[in-house]
Amino acid sequence: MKPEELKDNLAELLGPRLLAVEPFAGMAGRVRFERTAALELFRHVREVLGYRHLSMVGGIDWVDHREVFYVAWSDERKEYVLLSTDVPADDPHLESAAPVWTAAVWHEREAFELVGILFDHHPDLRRLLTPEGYAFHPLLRSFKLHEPEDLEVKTRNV
Amino acid sequence: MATTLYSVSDAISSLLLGAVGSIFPEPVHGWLTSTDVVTGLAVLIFCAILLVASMINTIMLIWFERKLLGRFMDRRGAMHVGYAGLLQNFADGLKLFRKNTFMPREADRLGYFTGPTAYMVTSMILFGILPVSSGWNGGSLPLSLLLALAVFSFAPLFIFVSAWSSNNKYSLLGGMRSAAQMIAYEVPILLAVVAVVILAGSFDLNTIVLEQQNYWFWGPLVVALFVFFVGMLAEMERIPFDLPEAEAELVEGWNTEYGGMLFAFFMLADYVRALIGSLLVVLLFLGGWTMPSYVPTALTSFPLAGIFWFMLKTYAVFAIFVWIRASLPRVRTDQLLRIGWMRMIPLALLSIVLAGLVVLARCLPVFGCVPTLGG
Amino acid sequence: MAASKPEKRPEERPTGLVWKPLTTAARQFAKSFVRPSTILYPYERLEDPKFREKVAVESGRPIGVGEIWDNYRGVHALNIATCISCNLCAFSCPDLCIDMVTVPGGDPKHPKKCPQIDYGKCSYCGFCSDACPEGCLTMTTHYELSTPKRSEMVYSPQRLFENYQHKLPMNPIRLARPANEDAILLDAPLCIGCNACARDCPTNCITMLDVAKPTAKPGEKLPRRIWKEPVVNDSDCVRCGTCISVCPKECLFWGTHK
Amino acid sequence: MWVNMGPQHPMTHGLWNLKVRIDGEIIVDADPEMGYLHRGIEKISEDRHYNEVVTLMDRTCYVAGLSWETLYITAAEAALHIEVPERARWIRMLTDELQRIGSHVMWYAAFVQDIGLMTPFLYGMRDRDLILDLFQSFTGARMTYEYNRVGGVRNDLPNGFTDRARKVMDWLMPRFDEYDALCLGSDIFHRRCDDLGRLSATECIDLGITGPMLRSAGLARDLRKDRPYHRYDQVDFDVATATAGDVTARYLVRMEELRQSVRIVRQCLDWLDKHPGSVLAQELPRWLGAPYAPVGAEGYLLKRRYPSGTGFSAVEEPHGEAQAYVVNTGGEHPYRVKFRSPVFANMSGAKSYLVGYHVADIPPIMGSVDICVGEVDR
Repeated sequence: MKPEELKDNLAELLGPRLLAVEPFAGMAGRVRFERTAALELFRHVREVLGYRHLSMVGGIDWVDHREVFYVAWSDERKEYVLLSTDVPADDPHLESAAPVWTAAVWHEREAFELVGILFDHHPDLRRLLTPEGYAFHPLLRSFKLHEPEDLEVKTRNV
Repeated sequence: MATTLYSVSDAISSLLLGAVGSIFPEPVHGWLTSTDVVTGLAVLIFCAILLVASMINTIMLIWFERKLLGRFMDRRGAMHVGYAGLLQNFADGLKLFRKNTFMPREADRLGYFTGPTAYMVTSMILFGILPVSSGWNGGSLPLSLLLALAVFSFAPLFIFVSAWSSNNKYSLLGGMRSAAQMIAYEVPILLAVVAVVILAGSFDLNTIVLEQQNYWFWGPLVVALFVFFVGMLAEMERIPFDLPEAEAELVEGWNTEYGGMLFAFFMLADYVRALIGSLLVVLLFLGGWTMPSYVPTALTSFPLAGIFWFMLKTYAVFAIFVWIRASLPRVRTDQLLRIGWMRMIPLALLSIVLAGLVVLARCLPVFGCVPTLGG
Repeated sequence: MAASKPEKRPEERPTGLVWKPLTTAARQFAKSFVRPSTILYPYERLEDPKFREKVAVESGRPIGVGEIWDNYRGVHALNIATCISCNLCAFSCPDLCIDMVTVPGGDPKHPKKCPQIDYGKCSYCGFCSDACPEGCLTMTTHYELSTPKRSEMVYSPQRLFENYQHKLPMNPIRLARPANEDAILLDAPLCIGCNACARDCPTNCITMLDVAKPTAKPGEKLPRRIWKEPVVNDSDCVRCGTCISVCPKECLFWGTHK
Repeated sequence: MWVNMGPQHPMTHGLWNLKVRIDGEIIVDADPEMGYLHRGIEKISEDRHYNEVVTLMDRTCYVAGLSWETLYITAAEAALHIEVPERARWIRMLTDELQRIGSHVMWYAAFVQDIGLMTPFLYGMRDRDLILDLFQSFTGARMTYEYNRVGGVRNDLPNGFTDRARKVMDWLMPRFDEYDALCLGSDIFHRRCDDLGRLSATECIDLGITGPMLRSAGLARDLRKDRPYHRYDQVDFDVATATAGDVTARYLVRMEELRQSVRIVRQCLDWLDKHPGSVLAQELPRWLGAPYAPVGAEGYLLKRRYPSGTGFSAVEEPHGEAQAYVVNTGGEHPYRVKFRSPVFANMSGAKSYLVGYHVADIPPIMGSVDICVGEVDR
């Protein structure tokens, strides 16, 4: 499926909530949408477009906002599609995809604990990899692995 | 019947006491050389010889299994301690001996320590019953086979006691499986033994072996041998029937919580039972220490030839156990029990019928003998 | 799901027999008496090509055919004499296990520094020996490093030099380096001619050349600076970037000559 | 009764905890607990050069290091807009397939041990050693290869490698028959593994299960065919499938894949013999070729900016379908690296293929999933 086709298809459904459909190497396209359209879009992508296999859910911390992306695969079209949306950093809520794709449960748990995205209506939003009660979301940029001075010293140590 | 092993220890005892007594004045000398004291010491020496011999045999059996298993797996087995790792198991035993004996905090003290000890003891008792060669046995009883099997089947009780008292879920599961499995396979084993008893006409192991002078029982009783063999695999808890200690799902089964010398008890007792299982197979089906008449006399008449051939057969039978262990996966509990109740028991009953037919056939005029039951 | 009814398998299944595994294991049993695949490690070593051939012939396994061991990435060897203290190994180390420590032989103002490797952290990735422009830090095939003390895992330059002197077999694999390498370029208007780059350059490939001092127009104030500029000799430059990191004005940078 | 199987348990093959609720010997609930091996590889990657992340990839999945290296490196190359020489692509395909053989043989070894077979375990380890020997001869290490670089691979194959690899392949093929004789030839194996852990293709897709587990349910989905990467469109091979979706079917699929991998490896070796050439791209940014320039904070010493981009790659790893997502914002370090581990998804469905079976079935079922905790936890 070409990005344009995808755009036409989704524009009917989402209207202005579809922000853009960009070409993406090795995929049908990268769909950027408003987070309010999440569940509607997921349902459409899975049931109408046939992307039944959810492969990956990830979050990126862009400091001022956070991006959540979903990768899904269609067996009929034999291609991936990338769905991505932005959530503000101070209100990182997004509708969970778990009711649509069962596979999303663990992926979203991971995105929650590492990037701090709060998935609404998720059946089991617990921490997965880090210990229970761990206070940090390690993949946020504010979580530093080591002090920047370390690098400074190393560079000047000639 | 005065056994040879006992007369040997009696001789050692009287020699020893005579030598020690001669340095003492009369009343002490007389007491030392009296029959009671000599007999008492003879019994102790007898036990010591039996213990040492059976322990050495057991440990050599472990070495034997390790080496054989190694070759099956395209490796060498233990290599470092002693020549070709002969002393490796002694070193392992020493290491376990030096370890601290501990107990889980919530475990039941009585059961936790009694279980392995009793398991070990009941296994070792059997060495006093089984004959090794003509006259070389501890107690020669008219019902020694029955006694041996009775003592042999104590094990599930003690396993269950130690499993339950160590207060661990894996141990408990393993113990329950073990008890179920051993009880299930007790029945076909006994039924298979009945076939042997019918053919030999006696419960005395010596007599059973002597009956096999002409033909070994595995020929007419091949079905019984199969049942007995499979039953022994289960009793000995060896692959493919080693569910109680199936390490993949139950860690170590009923001995998960044991360490140090208590674990060594379990380990040793397991191999004692393996040795006894092999001994029983040889005694009941493979003619014990007797050899067929076509074997040259030179090979069967040297000193201790009986023991030599007997042990050779035992190790050969054990090698088959090892072979099976090396090539088969383990079955599941329910499948194991189903095999036990639904396949082995009918086969054992069949073997009884076959044994009866053989006894009847023996009285045909061609063989010129009369049917006997209980010689 | 467990609840679904088991269907009939298309694959055929052996009936009640365990004969095949038994014979397979027995065949292996017989074979293993010729040559089991275990190597009695401290006594027999696969590094020895003759032994490898022997094992291969006896067991029939294609083990160690060819120079397998010669490419192993083991402990490093350092030739202190040719080390130019360029620091590239330390920069390229992903595990930060290389420290540059002073070794005797430099002048007091610019002490000679050579890598000291902490094998407790090292992951033997070989980035450092790839990075070494002089080829003085290499990886040998020696791999037996166990020691009872953690502190002994830190190898000083002298100890690495011993590896070099013992002529442990070297790992011959080299990175296929890209042909075009960027050069150090100068953002000339920012330079103040302070000589820091030329002073610290490990290969002395930077020379400070005079630049003409412009004549000040009336009213204009000339910048306060030394009227010299660094010129990099690209054929001698090892691209260690020392000059970039010492430049107080950040006027040196990577680029390509146009 | 809840039983904790793990984190130290012979069934787990790594560090994780399977909490199962059992009723007698029947499983009524299951809840895998992860994270015991979480090393934050995605976070550490953000502080490393693109090439240095490769050292982490070997440790991500310790049985299929090279597959993960190629996975990451293809995504990184897409993010950095770098073209790879043809020969490097073929070498990557070769290493991927060798790694698949190594990983599947390792799986076989671990799996048969779960059902109580000790002998084939050692056969598997023995044969895997030959693959490791091959890896060592051109990467220089036995498990942590650090072989891929952005723009190609570190070095070319050494002289005589192709002949050596062919010899190993010739030796391995009869070994696979031996494996089958020890498992499929035994009735007990079928008693243990038939109709165990059944999953239909629909369930697999819903749960996100990929790889041999999905193919064993009858769906011939293989990224090597469906979405050819490297040069898989130029080699002949068949996608292994089975229909039953149970443990035996997974076994059959993996065994068939082993044979197909040998087939691909032979084709790769033939191609590599005929086409010598460069294995590392020549047009590389300064900080991607070795040696590495000293760096400060993000891009601080770089006066020259490189085009930013986002790279995505998906490969058919031995365990299933792995994906990498690399965000490049123009600095020397990737801004964000995200991996999709196939085992992560395969394990998330543990409840659906465990409930209803016996406790004794847990090791074969979880064994047939082929768990590598390193890549689940990352």
